[in-house]
Amino acid sequence: MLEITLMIVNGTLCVALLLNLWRLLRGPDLTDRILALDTMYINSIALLIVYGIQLRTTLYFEAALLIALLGFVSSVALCKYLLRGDIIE
Amino acid sequence: MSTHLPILPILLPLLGALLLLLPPLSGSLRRQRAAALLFALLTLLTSLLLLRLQLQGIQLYVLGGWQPPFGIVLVADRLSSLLVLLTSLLGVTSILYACGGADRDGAHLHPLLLFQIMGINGAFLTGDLFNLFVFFEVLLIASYGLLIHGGGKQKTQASFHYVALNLMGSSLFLIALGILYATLGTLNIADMSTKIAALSDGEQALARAGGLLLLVVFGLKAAMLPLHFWLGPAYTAASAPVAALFAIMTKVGIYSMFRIFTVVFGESAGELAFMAQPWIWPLALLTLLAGTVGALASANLRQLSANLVVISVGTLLIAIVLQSEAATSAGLYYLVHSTLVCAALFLLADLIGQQRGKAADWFVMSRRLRQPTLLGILFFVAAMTVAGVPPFSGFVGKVLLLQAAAHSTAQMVWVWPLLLLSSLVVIIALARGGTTLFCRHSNDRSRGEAASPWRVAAVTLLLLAAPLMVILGGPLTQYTREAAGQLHAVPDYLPVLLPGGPS
Amino acid sequence: MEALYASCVGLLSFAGIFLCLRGRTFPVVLGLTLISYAVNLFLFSSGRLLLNAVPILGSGERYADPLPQALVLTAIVIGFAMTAFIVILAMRARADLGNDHVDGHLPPPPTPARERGENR
Amino acid sequence: MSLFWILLLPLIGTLVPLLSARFGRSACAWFTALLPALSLFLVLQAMPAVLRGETLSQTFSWIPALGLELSFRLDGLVLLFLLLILGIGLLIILYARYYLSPQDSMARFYAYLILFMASMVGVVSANNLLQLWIFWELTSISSFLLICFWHHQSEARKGARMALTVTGAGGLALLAGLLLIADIVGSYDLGVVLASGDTLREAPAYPVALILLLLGAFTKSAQFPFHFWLPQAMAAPTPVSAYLHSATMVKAGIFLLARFYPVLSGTELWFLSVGLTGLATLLLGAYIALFKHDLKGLLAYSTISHLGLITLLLGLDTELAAVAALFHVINHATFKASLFMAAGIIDHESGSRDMRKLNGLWHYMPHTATLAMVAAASMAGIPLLNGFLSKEMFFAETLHQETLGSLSWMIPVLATLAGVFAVAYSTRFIHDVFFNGEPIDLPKTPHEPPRYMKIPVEVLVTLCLLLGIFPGFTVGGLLACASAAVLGGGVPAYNLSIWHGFNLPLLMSIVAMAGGLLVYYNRRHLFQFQAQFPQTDAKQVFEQIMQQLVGWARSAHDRLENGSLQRYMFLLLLFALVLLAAPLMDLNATAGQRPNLPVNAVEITAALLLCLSALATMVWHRKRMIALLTLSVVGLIVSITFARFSAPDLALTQLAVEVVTMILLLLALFFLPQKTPKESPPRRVVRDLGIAAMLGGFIGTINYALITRPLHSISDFFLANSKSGGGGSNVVNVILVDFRGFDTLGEITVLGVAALGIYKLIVRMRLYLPAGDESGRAWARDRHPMMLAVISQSLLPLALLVSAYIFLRGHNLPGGGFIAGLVTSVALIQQYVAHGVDWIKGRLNINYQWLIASGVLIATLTGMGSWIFGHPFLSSWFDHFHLPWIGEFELASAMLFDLGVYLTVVGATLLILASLGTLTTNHRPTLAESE
Amino acid sequence: MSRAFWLPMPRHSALLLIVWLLLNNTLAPGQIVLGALLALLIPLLCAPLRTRQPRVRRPLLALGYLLRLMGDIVVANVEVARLVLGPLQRLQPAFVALPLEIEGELPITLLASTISLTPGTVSAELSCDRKWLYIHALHLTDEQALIAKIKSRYEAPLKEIFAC
Amino acid sequence: MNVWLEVVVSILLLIGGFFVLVGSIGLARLPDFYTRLHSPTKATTLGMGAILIASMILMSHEQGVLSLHELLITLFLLITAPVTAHMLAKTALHQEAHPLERTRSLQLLPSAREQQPPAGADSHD
Ligand code: NA
Ligand code: NA
Repeated sequence: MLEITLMIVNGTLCVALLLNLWRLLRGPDLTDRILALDTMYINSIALLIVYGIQLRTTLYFEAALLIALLGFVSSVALCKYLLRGDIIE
Repeated sequence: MSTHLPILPILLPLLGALLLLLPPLSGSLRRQRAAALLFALLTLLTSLLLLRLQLQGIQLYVLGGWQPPFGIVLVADRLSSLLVLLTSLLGVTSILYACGGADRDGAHLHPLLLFQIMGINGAFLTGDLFNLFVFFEVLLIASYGLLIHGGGKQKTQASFHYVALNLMGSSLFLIALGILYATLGTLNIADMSTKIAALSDGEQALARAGGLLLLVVFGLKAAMLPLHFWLGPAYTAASAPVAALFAIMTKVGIYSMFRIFTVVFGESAGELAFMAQPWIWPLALLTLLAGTVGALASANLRQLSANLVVISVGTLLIAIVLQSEAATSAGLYYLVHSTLVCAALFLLADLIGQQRGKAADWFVMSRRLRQPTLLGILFFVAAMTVAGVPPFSGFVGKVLLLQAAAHSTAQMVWVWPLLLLSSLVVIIALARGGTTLFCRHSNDRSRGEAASPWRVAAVTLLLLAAPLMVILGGPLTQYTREAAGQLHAVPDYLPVLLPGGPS
Repeated sequence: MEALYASCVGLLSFAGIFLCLRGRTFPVVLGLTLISYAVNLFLFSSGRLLLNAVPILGSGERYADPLPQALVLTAIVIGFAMTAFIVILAMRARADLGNDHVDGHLPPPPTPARERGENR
Repeated sequence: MSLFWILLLPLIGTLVPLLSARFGRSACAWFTALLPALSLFLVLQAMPAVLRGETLSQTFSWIPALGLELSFRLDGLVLLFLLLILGIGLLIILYARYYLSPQDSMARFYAYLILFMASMVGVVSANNLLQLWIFWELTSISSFLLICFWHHQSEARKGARMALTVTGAGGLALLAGLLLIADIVGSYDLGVVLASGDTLREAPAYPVALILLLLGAFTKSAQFPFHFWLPQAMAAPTPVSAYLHSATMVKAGIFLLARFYPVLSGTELWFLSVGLTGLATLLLGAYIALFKHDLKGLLAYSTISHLGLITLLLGLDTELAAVAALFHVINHATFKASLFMAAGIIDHESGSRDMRKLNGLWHYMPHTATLAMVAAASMAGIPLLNGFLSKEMFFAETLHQETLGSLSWMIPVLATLAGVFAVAYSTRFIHDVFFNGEPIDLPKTPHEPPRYMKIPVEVLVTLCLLLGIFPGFTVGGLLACASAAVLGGGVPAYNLSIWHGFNLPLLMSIVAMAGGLLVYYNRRHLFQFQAQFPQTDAKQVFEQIMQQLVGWARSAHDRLENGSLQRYMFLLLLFALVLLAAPLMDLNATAGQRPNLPVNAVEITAALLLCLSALATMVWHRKRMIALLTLSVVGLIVSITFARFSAPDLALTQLAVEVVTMILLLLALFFLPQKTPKESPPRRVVRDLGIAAMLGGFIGTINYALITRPLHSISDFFLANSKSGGGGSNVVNVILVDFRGFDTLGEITVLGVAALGIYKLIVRMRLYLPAGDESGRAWARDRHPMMLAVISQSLLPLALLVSAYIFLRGHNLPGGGFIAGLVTSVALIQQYVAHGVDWIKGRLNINYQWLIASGVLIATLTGMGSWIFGHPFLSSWFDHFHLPWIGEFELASAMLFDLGVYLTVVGATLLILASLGTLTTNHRPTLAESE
Repeated sequence: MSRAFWLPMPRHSALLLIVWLLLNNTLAPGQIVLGALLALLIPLLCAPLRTRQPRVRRPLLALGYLLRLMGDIVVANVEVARLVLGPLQRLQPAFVALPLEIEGELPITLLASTISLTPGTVSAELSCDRKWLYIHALHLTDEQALIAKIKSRYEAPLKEIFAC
Repeated sequence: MNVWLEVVVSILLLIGGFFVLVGSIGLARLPDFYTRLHSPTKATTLGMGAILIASMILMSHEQGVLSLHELLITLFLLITAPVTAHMLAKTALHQEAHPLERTRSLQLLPSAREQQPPAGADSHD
């Protein structure tokens, strides 16, 4: 059962990622695209966790954790760039 | 300490550079100079000791105690120790020259020079292909930092081209590494040479692709046509001590070609034996030609020197394609000679340029030099040496190469005319340039400053090699012959290089 | 899977190389970054592709080739350093040369022959 | 006494004038003369043995690999030339003492002169082909220096360059010729070569070797068509002309011909090339000499003509002709050197060398005039003077050859014609200068020179007379043994006497004399005739050709290297493409035997994301922000790919690097122009797409071919030894810090140096700060949004904890110093983003440069620590410890190494950031200001 | 040295220790020691970058607040899912200006975060004087009801927790 | 494996997958930026939460020790998601992203962009 569930979840995640990409490519505003990228980061965390469940391993946990941390930093930096140009002033 | 001798030419400059970046040395230029010189001299000393040590036999330094082919090894044989010595010597002179004032033009000159020496020595000593990549990157990143030293539009622009092309080169290097590892399953150069003949047909084609990509990479480093474009602007723009040290950088590419295309893809490589040489052959001649045309076209001494570097590269490539032990030996002698004299020329260009005021080292009318006799003698010796005019070292290398090329008429009919013609053009270009630099005076009565003794010492040190290499030509050619012998007879040395046997 | 992987590597190289041939610094930097992705994937795969074989002892029955992974890690770090340098160099070029063209000077604007004729 | 001293003394003597200049000019001259005189003494000492027919030689090994030995040879031919070189050299030293003006640096002049003398001694005495060539080149160089002695004169520089170019080219040809000869003979030893005449002449390469050698000889001896440099060399001080351009250097070519006469002559090619060149030169020189108004110009062309005469003699290829050639070498040296010196005296004392101004000098300097007239008479071939004797022999020999078949009569006729011109220009030299009315507009009133300046001329003119009147007594022996050396043994019977009875040669001489006087008498018509031809200045032509050559080189160079990175990059890629194409065509089966992995939806999705984003980056590279975002997607997918294929460490690293890179790019974008114009023409785009597609295709193909084949690698070793030898179960990390720790040391060095370089780049950067974003909108004024600041603050400890976690577990599980360092850096960067550089700088006063240096230092010292235990660099150490209550834990040197990595990464990243932060000024509109 | 120097953020330290143990999934004594060490060390390193924030006065209430928030998040998700998947024509987005009573950076941030995490609202902007929070609502029917709900459900407890 | 455990994990995973998908659907489907901002910010928190709890449960079972470290990711997401949303909204305001026409109280936008109190709201306090 779990295997089927995992397949389904993987499927939804894939669709979600493709939708994110669609938004990222489509825009129309840069904020839309950043939002799409941010969502993509979060969805890939899900992807990694599900992969970990699939393989019954915690080896991908750090990667997921790091995406959470880094995705935030990168989204914020992008916003700051659009707001102020210089992100570390 | 002698057991660790092979690694010292890498570690000493590294330690020196690091200490220079830390207090108490980082605070004062005077202390930086003293420390940089000290470490450079120590490196030179250890290089000398290493050279002496390996006369007893190839020295293998097994890093971390992990036996080859699994761990990284440093291999100090005739060839690598000679080049390490050359680098260290060049390092000393560069730093000596930099102490004459160039180190005031920007931050971190001395540490960067030391890092560069470390990278070059590492590239010469390592016996591992990926480690070679790493040291390539060390010497490249140091060279990027050095190239921009002093600032200015010209440097920035030259740097961008240089960096961009080299980044592409590094990418190709990694692809080549990927291919070779994926086919041979090892990174140790000696181990690779044992594997290459046993490949299946398909793998052989792939390994050939990997090897040829390496040719692109090394060709880029060596400034082989059509990959030489970065050289002129970079060497012309670089600050003098930097350009002097850069004189050895192209030689790293040449050295790597010697190592890879006569060891890995050498005689024992079966189908792939000497597979790169047919490609190098026309390019060597074209490189020589391009350098020669460039030399004639040069409008200042730095450009001329840069083109002389290209010519030396073309000549060395010819030594590679001739494939014989005699040619390799000739090439090695020529390599040492050309490196030293080109370095000296870059330094001289700076010295001359500073005394000529606005005209700098451009071949135009200018005010009188402050020290025409001193610089004139230095220039004259350098010019004769680089043009291959006896009695200085240039002619020995050239004649050796001509002799080596005489073994096959097909090679001779190309090599001889081109090499001789190129010599003639160099003589013409140097005569034109030299007479203009030293003899065409404007009415400007102002005088520049006298050259600092540091700088004169550096140039003199380099140029001393010109007569010395001829006087000691006997033992020196004997040495290069032995080095070539080691290079061409790798199977004989495998028990030393892979004590545990191939993987 | 292997075909898909190799196609991706090829496509990344394609896009990267195309961008490296552009005339402004930023696309070149983008291109070099794309190429370094391609190269890292390429080098990584020289140990072949294995699922569920993390080279951590005790984590499974079989292990992927750890050596290419270590090499790629080194390559990533070095690539990062190099990219950082060229990015700042691009800024410096902009500062020193006044534009972002890779050649340091703007190419002459295209002047159709017809226009020149009119000017005369 | 070693024969070497003959060569060594003048070589050392080069330094004498430089050292003795401070003792005054006369002393300098005397000191300078000392060593050459000593050398001459040695020669004279060895002379009896040589005259007895011995060949003395002495050899030292030098560079065996090259075939170069230091080998000295003294036979008849060498003796003859040594006497000329050293003897006339000494006279020139004396002469130059008075010739040079006080402004001229005497030390420099003498140094060059002695250097030249030594080189000439080296050339003639060499017993090794390479040694000969070495000194040959040295003569070119020292003559360049001498011609260029008055280097402030453009004439001198140009003349010197021209001489150097021509003789340099000849020297290289000679080298090739000598190498070929040595290759044929198998030895560089002259003795061996001279004994292998038949081998040489029969070798297929003989014509090439001969021509190359002749090129060397002809350029040096100013033979047609290489004669043009010699008149230009007259820009040199007259002692130089007298020494180099009459007596010695130009004779080096003749020497070469004579030296190799035994092995190269005796073929039709020899006669045709040497003889006809000599004949042409003889005629041309003699004819032009007549029209030169410059005294030295006349002498220069006369020299060319006489050199042609000697060459012709050698080319005639008869034994007697060779003897005559050697005799004329001596004679020409004596009369021409004295004539040059006389011309120098005239120039020196009257200020002009123009024969149109110089008239009637007999009244002003009768002594000099007498000497010059005797020498000129010798040049013309007047009986009782040495010139007559050799010319007579020459005429005789022209009659004795039949190589040209039915045209053979032409040679004596043309020789006589040349004789006519020789008499004419000699007459002009005498009449036009010393008589012919009064001087016109001379800068100075002419008078006799200082006493000692005339001595050399007197000596030489006396010699002319002695040789002319008592030839057998004076030079008979020398000539005989020199001829023996040239002819290789047997010397033909000849008679060195003034009177041979009435014969055809005497008739030719009489014709020449009468004809010469006639021509001179009617010179006005001849001058008028000659005036119709445009005057070509060889120097100008040469310079023009050079300029053209340089211009051509420049345009070729510029066309190739146009300074366009796009082109360089294209060529680089094209080169890679071409090189890859060949092996790929050999690759018959792309796919290998390894079973492929199945594909599932996730992988297809990832591939789709990757490809679409990469393409979007490519297509939208001019929309910079979008390209950056799509690039981030690519990076994200790449790291997920690493994770999927069992490389969590790589995934972590890629992720962290990805974000830092993105931030860096954002920082750069702020300063880069906001609009990227569309400027690639469609054709360029198509071309680039083409090469990119092909190369991408190649790379993909290779990748596919590789990963579908099985692999046997060294990695089993790492898996087997990671735990037991490296103390960690994360094999990738153990490789990084232990098995291949040296790579990592290099890697962090790269990172550190990159940061230093970037710091260097930034320190001097002056950038324009855009006032608004791409659409021209002014920047927002909220510098540090409050929410962001607050959350970032609370995230920092968490992030640091995570980084500590990643650091500490790296040896056994995914993680390690590098990733931990990047996480720390990102956490700190986040603080920069939230609070700004100034705020951080005020609170976190860390010297990042020190951090980098200490990081790398820690790693290095960890590696060196193993030395203490006698292990090689970077040998790892680890152990498990057990503490009560806490339990078992592991300590490893790898941790310390990794700490170095960690510090370097943090230091490097933050150094870059912090220096970038200094770029912006604080004077941008902010919220606080507007309130 | 004062306690404030050695232990600048005691609560943070405690939290960090917990997080450390969470990260390592363990209660092994060695890890506790190590965690404690890090929990002491990291705040020390971070101290210079810290700005003073109001203390949590009523931790229990905070815990309750957190649980309520969790519940609200679940509800918010369902709500949003319904809106997202439903017909979009009926969607009525709105901007709302929320007058703030609480003060202090941390409380305001927490309130804004709460608003963003809960049903159909996102905190978009804060006025300079920190008196107004601009909120975007995905589907708004009654503005005053929303304001009142936020004030009573979140702002008031926060005010109490931080006693400001 | 325990069937109940499997069921629980499966349900949690399905819930997670559903909400993640909804978040992305919203991102793709909703009409303007401000509305799009809502869906991922919220949906992903619950979606991720569910998936992480599923992982926690499963891993605890697999390894025989309580595996709680997934909580950390949730914690990170909960802390950061509102800030990201806030920054994005701020940026959109600054960039004058076009809101849906029918959005209420559009007159607030200028003052929000300038971070000023709403016009005519001085009477507040
Ligand atoms: Na006259
Ligand atoms: Na990257």
